[in-house]
Amino acid sequence: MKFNKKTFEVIIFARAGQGGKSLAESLAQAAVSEGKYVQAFSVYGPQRSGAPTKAFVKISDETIRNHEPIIDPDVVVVLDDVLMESEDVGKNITENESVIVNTKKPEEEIRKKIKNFRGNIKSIDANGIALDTIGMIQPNGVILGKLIAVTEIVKLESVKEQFRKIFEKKIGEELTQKNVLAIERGYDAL
Amino acid sequence: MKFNKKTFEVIIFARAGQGGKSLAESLAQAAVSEGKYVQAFSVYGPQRSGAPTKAFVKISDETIRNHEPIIDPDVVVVLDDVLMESEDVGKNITENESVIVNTKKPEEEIRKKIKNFRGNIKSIDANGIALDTIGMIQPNGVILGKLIAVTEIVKLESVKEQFRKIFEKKIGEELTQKNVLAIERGYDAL
Amino acid sequence: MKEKISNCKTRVALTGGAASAEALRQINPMVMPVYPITPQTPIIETFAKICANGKADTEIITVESEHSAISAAVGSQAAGVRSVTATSSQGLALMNEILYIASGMRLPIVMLISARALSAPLSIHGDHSDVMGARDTGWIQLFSDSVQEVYDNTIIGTKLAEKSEVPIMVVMDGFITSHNVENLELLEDDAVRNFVGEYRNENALLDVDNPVTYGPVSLANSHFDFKLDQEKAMQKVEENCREAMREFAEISGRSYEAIEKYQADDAENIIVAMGSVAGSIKDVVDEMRERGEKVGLLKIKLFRPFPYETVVEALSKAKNIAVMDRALSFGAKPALYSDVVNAVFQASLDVKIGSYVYGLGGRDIFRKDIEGIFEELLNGKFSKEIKYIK
Amino acid sequence: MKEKISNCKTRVALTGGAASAEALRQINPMVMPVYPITPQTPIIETFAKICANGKADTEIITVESEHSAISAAVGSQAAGVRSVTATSSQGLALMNEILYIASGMRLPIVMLISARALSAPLSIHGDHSDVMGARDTGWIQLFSDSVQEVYDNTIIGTKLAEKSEVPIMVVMDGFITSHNVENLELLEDDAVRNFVGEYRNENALLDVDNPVTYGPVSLANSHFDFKLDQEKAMQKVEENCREAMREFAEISGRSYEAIEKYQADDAENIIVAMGSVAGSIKDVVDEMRERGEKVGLLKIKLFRPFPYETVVEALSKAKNIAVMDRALSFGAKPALYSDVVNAVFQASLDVKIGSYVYGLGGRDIFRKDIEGIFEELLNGKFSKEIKYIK
Amino acid sequence: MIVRNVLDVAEDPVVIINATGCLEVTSTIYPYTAWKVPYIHNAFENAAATAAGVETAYQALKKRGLTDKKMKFIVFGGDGGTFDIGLQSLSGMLERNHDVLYVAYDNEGYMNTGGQRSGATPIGADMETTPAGKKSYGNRNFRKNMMEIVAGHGVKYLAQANVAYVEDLRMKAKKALATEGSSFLLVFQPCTNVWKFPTSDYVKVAKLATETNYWPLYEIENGNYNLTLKNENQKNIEEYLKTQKRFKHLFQVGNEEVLKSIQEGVNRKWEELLKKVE
Amino acid sequence: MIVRNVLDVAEDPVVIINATGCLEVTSTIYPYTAWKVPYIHNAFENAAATAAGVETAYQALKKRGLTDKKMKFIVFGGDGGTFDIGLQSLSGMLERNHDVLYVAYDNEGYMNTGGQRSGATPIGADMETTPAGKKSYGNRNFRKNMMEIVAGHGVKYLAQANVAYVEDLRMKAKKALATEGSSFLLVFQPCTNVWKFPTSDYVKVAKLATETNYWPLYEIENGNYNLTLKNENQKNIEEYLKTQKRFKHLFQVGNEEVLKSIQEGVNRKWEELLKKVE
Amino acid sequence: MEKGAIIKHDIKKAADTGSWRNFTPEVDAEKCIGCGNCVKYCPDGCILFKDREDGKPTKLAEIDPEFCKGCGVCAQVCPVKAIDMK
Amino acid sequence: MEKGAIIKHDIKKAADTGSWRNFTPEVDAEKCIGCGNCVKYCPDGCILFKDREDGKPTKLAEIDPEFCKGCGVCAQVCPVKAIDMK
Ligand SMILES: Cc1ncc(C[n+]2csc(CCOP(=O)(O)OP(=O)(O)O)c2C)c(N)n1
Ligand SMILES: Cc1ncc(C[n+]2csc(CCOP(=O)(O)OP(=O)(O)O)c2C)c(N)n1
Ligand code: SF4
Ligand code: SF4
Ligand code: SF4
Ligand code: SF4
Ligand code: SF4
Ligand code: SF4
Ligand SMILES: [Mg+2]
Ligand SMILES: [Mg+2]
Repeated sequence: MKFNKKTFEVIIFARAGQGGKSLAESLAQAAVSEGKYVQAFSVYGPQRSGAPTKAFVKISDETIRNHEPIIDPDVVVVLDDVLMESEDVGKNITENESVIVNTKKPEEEIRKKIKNFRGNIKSIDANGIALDTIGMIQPNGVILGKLIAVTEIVKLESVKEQFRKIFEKKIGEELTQKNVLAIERGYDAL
Repeated sequence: MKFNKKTFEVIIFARAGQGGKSLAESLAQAAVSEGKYVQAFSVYGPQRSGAPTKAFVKISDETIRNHEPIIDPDVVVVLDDVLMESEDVGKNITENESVIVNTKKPEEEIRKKIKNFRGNIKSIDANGIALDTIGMIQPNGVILGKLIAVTEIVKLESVKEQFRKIFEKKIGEELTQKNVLAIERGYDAL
Repeated sequence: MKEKISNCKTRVALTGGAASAEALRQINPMVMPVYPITPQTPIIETFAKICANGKADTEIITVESEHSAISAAVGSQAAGVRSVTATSSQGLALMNEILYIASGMRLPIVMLISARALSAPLSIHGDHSDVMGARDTGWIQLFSDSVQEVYDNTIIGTKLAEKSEVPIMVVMDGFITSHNVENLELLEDDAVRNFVGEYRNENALLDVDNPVTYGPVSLANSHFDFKLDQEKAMQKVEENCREAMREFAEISGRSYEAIEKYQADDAENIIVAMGSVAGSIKDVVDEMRERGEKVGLLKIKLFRPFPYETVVEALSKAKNIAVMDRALSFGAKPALYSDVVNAVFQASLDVKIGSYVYGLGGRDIFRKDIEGIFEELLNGKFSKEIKYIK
Repeated sequence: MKEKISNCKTRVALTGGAASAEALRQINPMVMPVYPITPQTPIIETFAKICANGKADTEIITVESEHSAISAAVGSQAAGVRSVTATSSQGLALMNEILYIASGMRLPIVMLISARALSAPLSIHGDHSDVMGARDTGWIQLFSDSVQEVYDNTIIGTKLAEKSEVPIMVVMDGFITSHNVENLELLEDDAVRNFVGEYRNENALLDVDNPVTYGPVSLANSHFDFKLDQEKAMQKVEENCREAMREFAEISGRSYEAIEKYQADDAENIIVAMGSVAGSIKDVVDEMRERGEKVGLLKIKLFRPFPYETVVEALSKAKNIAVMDRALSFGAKPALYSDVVNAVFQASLDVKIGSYVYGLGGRDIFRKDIEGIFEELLNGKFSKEIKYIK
Repeated sequence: MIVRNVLDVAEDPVVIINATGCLEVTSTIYPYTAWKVPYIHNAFENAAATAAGVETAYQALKKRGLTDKKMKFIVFGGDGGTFDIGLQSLSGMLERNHDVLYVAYDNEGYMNTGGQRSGATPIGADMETTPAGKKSYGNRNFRKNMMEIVAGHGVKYLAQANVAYVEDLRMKAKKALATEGSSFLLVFQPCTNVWKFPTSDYVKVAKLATETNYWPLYEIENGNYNLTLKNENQKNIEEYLKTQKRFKHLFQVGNEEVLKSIQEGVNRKWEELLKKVE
Repeated sequence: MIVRNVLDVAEDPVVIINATGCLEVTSTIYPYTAWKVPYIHNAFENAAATAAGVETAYQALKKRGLTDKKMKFIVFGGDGGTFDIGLQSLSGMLERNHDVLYVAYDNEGYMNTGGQRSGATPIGADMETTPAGKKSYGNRNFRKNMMEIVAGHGVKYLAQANVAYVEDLRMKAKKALATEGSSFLLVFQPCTNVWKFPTSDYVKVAKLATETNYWPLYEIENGNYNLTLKNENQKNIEEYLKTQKRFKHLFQVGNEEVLKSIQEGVNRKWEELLKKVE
Repeated sequence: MEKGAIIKHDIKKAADTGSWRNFTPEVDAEKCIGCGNCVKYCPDGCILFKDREDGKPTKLAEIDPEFCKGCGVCAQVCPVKAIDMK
Repeated sequence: MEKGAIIKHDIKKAADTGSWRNFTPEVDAEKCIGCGNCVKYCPDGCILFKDREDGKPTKLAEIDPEFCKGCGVCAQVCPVKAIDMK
C-alpha cells in the first residue's frame, strides 16, 4: 500500500553541527505560520561533531498522525556533498522530485554519485554564499532559501519571519539579519 | 475443619532477651536428634529488649508442611508471669493440656489470671533455680527441663546433648555446663 | 479528534518535551527536582529556561541522581506543595524503590516520562520497557500519542493525580514524541490554572501546628489494610479520569477518554496499542477502511489502572485482536497483551488475540508493518506465539 | 515428596537462611557482595561466620548499598568468577536498574531473596511484592516452599543459571521460611561441587589476552536483536531446569519439576500458588480428599520464565481454579493470576478462575482460609473480583 | 536522648526527616508515633534528599509569600544511613547548601538489622557481617572519616559530639541550628544491644570513648577546627574496648597486633586533629 | 587523550571500568569498540562498585592460586559519574581500599546528555539545567571540592591534573598506578561542545585554567600536599572565562558581582591550598 | 485507616511500655537535688521536672512509668544516687 | 549477534571516522622534529610515530586518516607548526 501522499516530505542530510536540525525547524515553523500541519525531527544517536545525521520535515494541510521516519521524500537536501559517498541520498526520488546539494561541483558530477537516479539535481555553492554573506561556512540558511525556491512549499516571507523569531534571541540581531540575507541569496540563486 | 493433630505444638511467651527463641530451638533440635520432624519460629517485629514475643515449636513424626502460626497449642510456656497481664496465654488449652509458668506465685493465683481456663497450671520458680545454678536470672533452661518433664515429648538426654551442641561454642563450656544443670533441675523440680 | 477551536487558543508547533514544559509553565508547580537523561532533557531544559527568564517561579532542585529527584519530590509534596519531576529509562529504574513509597504515601507527584529502552546493552532510544517496569508501583500511567496529547495529559494528569491522591506518570515516547516538532493548540494560562486549581495537602508537613507522621512502620496487623486502601484509590482513578477529561473538554474542545476507539465500533479486527504508534495505525485504518476492511484501533491512554471493563466494552464486537507491545516481559507475555487477555477472559469474549512486539530500542515501525498485522488478523493467520516486528 | 534417603546424607534442622548459607558453603562461590536487610540477614550472617571460620573462602565484600552489591556482582561475574548476593524488599527495589543490566549482559549471578513487603508504609514482614516487582527484569525466579527447597534450589539454581547464562533469584518467604527452623537433608560437599561444577565465563574480563568489551551502546539497528536473543535464552530455561532437576534427583533422591502437581491429576478444583503457603494447601487437600472432594494443588516453582504450557497441561482437567497471589499489582490483576489466565486463554481451556490475594505485609494465612477457598471453588461461588483474605 | 536535646534547643518550629534505622523503627510503629512535631520517614538512603525537598517547598512558599513562619529542618540518620547508603544524598544536600541540620547518631553499625558492619564500624569489631572467627579478627577497615568528608563540602558548621556530654551536645546543636545553610553533627551513641554491655554502663562507655581520645569533641566553624573538650590525660584505648563484648576477641592471643594498630590509629587521628586545631 | 596517556604508563595488563558518559558512548558503539584492553561499562552511577567486584574477583583468583598475573584496574568516570551520582559507590570503593585507580575526567558537566550542570560545574556557568536568563546568572553553586572529599577517605595517593600538562599527568598516573590500594586522579578536560570554544583552542583553554590558578596542579601523597607546578604569575580568571561562551553572560552588565565572587573563590581556594602545601 | 499511613499526632499514640518493663526506676525525693541529669539522659524522654511539694527550691525529677523502658540509665547518671531500679 | 552484546576486541571494529571529517591534518615531514606533542594530545589517539625514511634520527609523526576526526588539536600543539589542517 502506498499511503496517501497528502504530506510533503523532506529529508535533510547533514553532518552534526551543520545546522540540519535548525533548517528543518525553520521550515516547519514557517509552514505552521501558514496554517499548515507539520512534523520535524531528526535521527538521534551519540553524535560527535561531524558525524552524518538526518533530519526530516513533513508538511500537510491536515494533522499528521503517523510517526514514521520518511522513506519516500518529495525533496532531499544534502548539506555536504561528501555525505553522498556514504548515504543513498537519491532513494525514492522520482522524476519530478529533486535533490538539492550544497556543492561546488558541477551537477553532472553530482548526479553520477547517485545510482539509478531519475530525479533532478539542484546544486548550489551554499558554503561560498554563506561565507560571503555571513562570514562563516554555515550553509543551512542558503540552502533553506534554495529549498523553498525549488519546492515553493512555503513562502519566502514566512521562512524569514520564523527564522527571525527562532534565532533573534539565540544569536543576536545582527547575525540573524545576515542569515536572513543568506536565505534570500539562496532563494534567488539560480 | 480441625486439621489432624499429629503434630505436637508449643507456644512460648517471653520477653525479648529472655531466651524464648533458644528454648524453642533447643527443644526442636532435640526432637530432630530423635528422628522427629520440627518447626521452630518466632513472631518478629522491631523489638526493644523487654517487649513481649512469642516463639513456636511444632514436633511431629512426619514432615510438617504447613506454615501457620500455632493457634491450638498442646502446651504453653510463660517465661515471665507479668506477660499474663497482656497476653491470653491460656487460649485453646484444654483439660489435659498445660500452661507452664515461671513464677514465684502459687498456682491458684496464676490460674486466676486466665479467663475460663480448664487446663493445668504448672508453675516453677525458674528465676530462682537459675540464679542458684547459673548465677543469672536466665529462666529458659530451667523451664525447658520442666517442659519435657511435663510433656515427655523428647528425652532429657537429647535436650542436654543438643543444648551442648548449640551453645558450647557460643557461651563456653562452663556456662553451658551450668545451663545443662539448670535444665536437669527444671526437669527434676516438682 | 474533533477540532472546536475557540478564539483564545494559540496554535504553535513544539516538541513533546517543550510542550510538556509549556504546560508546566502554566501549572507553575512549586518544586521540581531534576536530573538529566536522554531523551527527557528537552523537558527539563525548556522548563529551566522558562524559569531562568522568570516566566515560572518553580524552584528547580538540580539533584545528584534520579533517586534523589524522586526522594526530594516525596519530601516537597509531603511538605504540602505541588511537585513534579521528569525522567527516562535508567533514571526511572533507579527510582524504583521510591516510586512505591510515593504511592504508598498517597502523594500525587506528577512525573513526565520520555519513555526509553533499558540497558544492557545501553540504548538511548525509545521503547516502553522503563514504563512497563514500573507498572506495579501504584502510579497512574497515562500514555500520549502526539505532542498535543503530551500537553493535554500534563494538565489533565495533574488534576487527576491530585483528585485521586495517587502519583502519575505522564508518558511520551522518547524521541518520537519528545523530540518531534508537531502542531498543537495551547490553552490560555488562566484556563489551565483554573482547571488544575490550587493544590491542597491536608496532611502537609509544613503545617507545624498540626503535626503528622509520614512513613511509619506497619506490622502484620495493618500493612495489608494500607495496601488495600491504596488499591481502592486506584480503582477510583478511571472514574476520576473520566471526570477530569470531561472538564478538560469544556475548556479545550478536545474530548478524551481513558481509551480511544478509532473506527472500532463495528470493527471485527482491532489493534490495541499505546503511544506514538497509534497515529500510524489510524492512517492504516483509514486506508483499509477505504478498501472496505472492517478494521479499527483501540488506543489505550490510561494504562494504569488498567480499564478492563472499558476495554472489554470496546472489544465486544471484535473477532480478531492484535495487541502491540513496545516492551518485553522476559519469560512472560508482554504487559499490554497480558492485560488485554485478562480483560477478554474475564468477560468471556470469544476472540483470538495475537501478540506483536515492535520498536524495541528505537527500531522504526512503518505503516506497512501495521498493515501486515491487520492482514494477519483478516486472514486469521496468527498464532499464539509472540511475533516480533523487527 | 518421596524420601529415598541414601546413607551419605545428613539430616539436620536449620532455618531457611542458614540452609541457603550451607548450600553456599558447599558451592563456595568466589565473590559475594552483601548488604544487610531484614529478613535476608540470616543468610549473610550465617555465611559470614562460615567464612570467618575458614569453612569457605569466598571473598565477602561489605558494600555500601544494595545498588553496589549487585553492581559489584556484575563486575565479579563479568570478571569471570562465580558470584552470589542476597537481599530483600527495599534492597531488591534499589537494585532494579542493575538487574536489567545483569541479565542483559547474560551474567548468571545467583541472588538469594528473602521475600518481603515494600514500603510505604514500611513493613519488615513477608510477602512477594519485591520479587513480583522484579519479574520483568530478565532473571529466572525460583520459589521455595520449605527449608529443604531453599537448600535444593540454591544448588539447582546455580547450575540452572550458569547453564542458561541467565541470572537467577532463588526465593524464600521472608521469616516464614528464612527464619523457620525445619528439617532438611544435606548432600555431601563433593556431591554438590560435582553437581554445580566449575564456573567458566568464556568472556572473562580478567582474560587479559583476549580482551572483551562489556556493555556497549546499541543503536536502533541492534538493540532489538539483543533483547530478542535474551528472550530466546529465557525460553530455554524451562528445558534446562528440567534437566538440572533430573540430575539433581540422581544425587539427592528428590525429584522436582518446574511446577509441582499435588493431587492435581484428577482434580476439578485446583489452587495455584507459590512459596510457603503450598505446604498448608497440601494439608487441606489431604483433608478434603479424605472427605472425597476432588481438590488439588498446582505449586509454581519456576515463576520466571513462566511455564505456560506446563501449567496448561497441569490444569487441563480443572474446572475451577483459584490463584493465590501474595502481592498486589496496583491497578491491575495480580501477577500470578494474570499469568495463569494467559496460560489458560492461550489453550482455550474452559475454566473459571478466581483471584485470591493473601498474606500482604506478613498477614498470617491459615488452613481454614484455604479450605474456604476450596469451598468457594466447589460451590462455584467466586466472582471475577479479586478476593482479599485478610 | 540526642533527639530530645536537639529539639530542646530549637527555638523555631522544626520538621524532622528520619532515615530508616533504630530511631525510626522504635518511634513510629503504626498507629503509634512518638513525634510531637512534623515527621517524615521516606527510605533508608534518602533522608537528606527528602529534607532537600521539604526545605525547598518551604523556600518556595516563602518566595511566593505563602508563609512567613520561621522553620528549622532537622535530619536524623544513623551512621549506616549517613556514611554508607545515604552518603550521596547527603553530599548533594550539602553541595546545594539546603538550610538543614543533619544529625548523624553514630552507633557504629547497622543496628536496626541486628548489628552488621557499617562504614562507621571501628576496625576489629565483631559484627554480624564481619564476625570474629578462626580466620578473622572482625571488621577490617578503619572508620570512614565522616567529619573530614563533610568538611570537604565546605559546610559552615559541623561538630562531633557525644551523648555523654550533654551540655556540649546542646551547645553544638544550638550553633548548628543557628547556621544559615547546611550544618552537620556527628553524635556518638553507644548501642547496648550490639556492643554488648549493660545498659546502665551507657554513660560510662560513652565517656570512655572521649577519654581515650577515640572520640574527641570538636567543631569546625567556617573551616576552623576547635576542640570543645581538652582531654588532658588520654586513657588507653583498651580501657574502652574492654567494656564491650564486640571487642572481646581482641584480647585473645593472636590479636595483639590488631589492638596495637587500634591504639596507633587513635593516636594518629588525634595528632592530625591537634594539628588542624592549631 | 587522558585514557591513552594513562594506559601508556601502565606496565601491567589493565582492565578498564567505565561509567556512562561521553567517553563510553563515543568509544563503544556496537559493533565497534575502541578498547584494546578488557573493558566494562555497567551503568552511570556504579563504576566504582563494578570495579570493586572486578578487583575482588582478581583477589579471589589469586587467593585460590588460580592466577599469578599482575593486573591493574582503572576506572574512568566523568565528573557527573564521580561527583554526583557515582559518589557513594566511589566512597565505598575507597573505604574498602580496593586496588583500583579511579580517574575522573572533569569537563564540568553532564556533557553526554548535552551539557547540564553537575556538582563539578563552576558557579556562573550557563548550562542546560541552570541557564542564564533574565532571572539567572547560571549555575549557583561552587564546585564540589572532590579532592578534599576523596582525601577525607584517607586515600594514599591522589592528584589533580590537566590534559594540557601531559608530562605531569603521566607522572601522576604512574604514581597512582604504583600505589597499593585505591588512588584517584582528577583530570581537567575541556569540552569544546558545551563550553563552546573552537576545538583548536583546546590546549590553550586548558592551560589558562591552570595559569589562572583555577585548576592548580598538585598531589596529595600520604596526606602531604605537594604542588607539581608552581605558578608564579597568576592570570586573572577573566582571561580564562572569556575564552568560553558558557561564561559570556557574566560579562554583561549586572553580573559584575558574580565575576568578582568567582575571582575571590579562586583566590580563596588557592590560598587554602597553599596553606596545606606548607 | 489513615490514608497513606499518615499519623496525626496524638499523645495517646506514643508508645506505651508500661507492661513489659523489667525494672522500674524510683526517685527518692529526699535525695534528689534537681540537677537534671536524669532528665537529659533518659533515652525515652520520660523524666520530667515537677515542682516540689516540700517547699525546697530545687526541682524534683518525676518518672512517667507508662513510657519508661527500665533501662537504668537515669540511676547511673544521678550524681547522688537518688534513683533506684526496683 | 554476540551474546550479551559482549564485543571481542577486533581492530577492525574501532570506530572509523574516515568519511565525515571536515579537515584533514597533514604532517610536513620537513618540519616535524619528532617532539611527540601531537601524539600525546590527539584525543582520538590516531597519531603514531614511525621511523623516518630520510635518515634523520628523530621520529616522524604519522596520522591515521581512518580514525582522525579532524579536530585540529594536533596542529595547535605542534611547536613547529608542522601540521596543517587541509
Ligand atoms: C535500601 C535498604 N537497604 C537496607 C535496609 C535495611 N535496613 C534498615 S535500617 C538498617 C540499618 C540502619 O543502620 P544505621 O543507619 O546505622 O541506623 P541504626 O539502625 O544503627 O540506628 C538497614 C540495613 C533498608 N531499609 N533499605
Ligand atoms: C541513572 C542514570 N541517569 C542518567 C543517565 C544519563 N546520563 C548518561 S551520561 C550522563 C552525563 C555524564 O556526565 P559525566 O559523568 O560528567 O560524563 P561526560 O558525559 O561529561 O563525559 C547522563 C546524565 C544515565 N545513563 N543513567
Ligand atoms: S540498643 Fe542498639 S539495637 Fe537497641 S535500639 Fe539502641 S541502637 Fe538500636
Ligand atoms: S566535546 Fe564535550 S560533548 Fe563532545 S565528546 Fe567531548 S566532552 Fe563530550
Ligand atoms: S529507666 Fe531508662 S527509660 Fe526509665 S526513666 Fe530511667 S533512663 Fe528513662
Ligand atoms: S539525676 Fe538524680 S538528682 Fe539529678 S534530677 Fe535526676 S534524680 Fe534528681
Ligand atoms: S585532527 Fe584531531 S583527531 Fe585528527 S590527528 Fe589531529 S588531533 Fe587527532
Ligand atoms: S607535534 Fe609537530 S613536531 Fe612534534 S611530533 Fe607532532 S608533528 Fe612532529
Ligand atoms: Mg547505626
Ligand atoms: Mg562531565
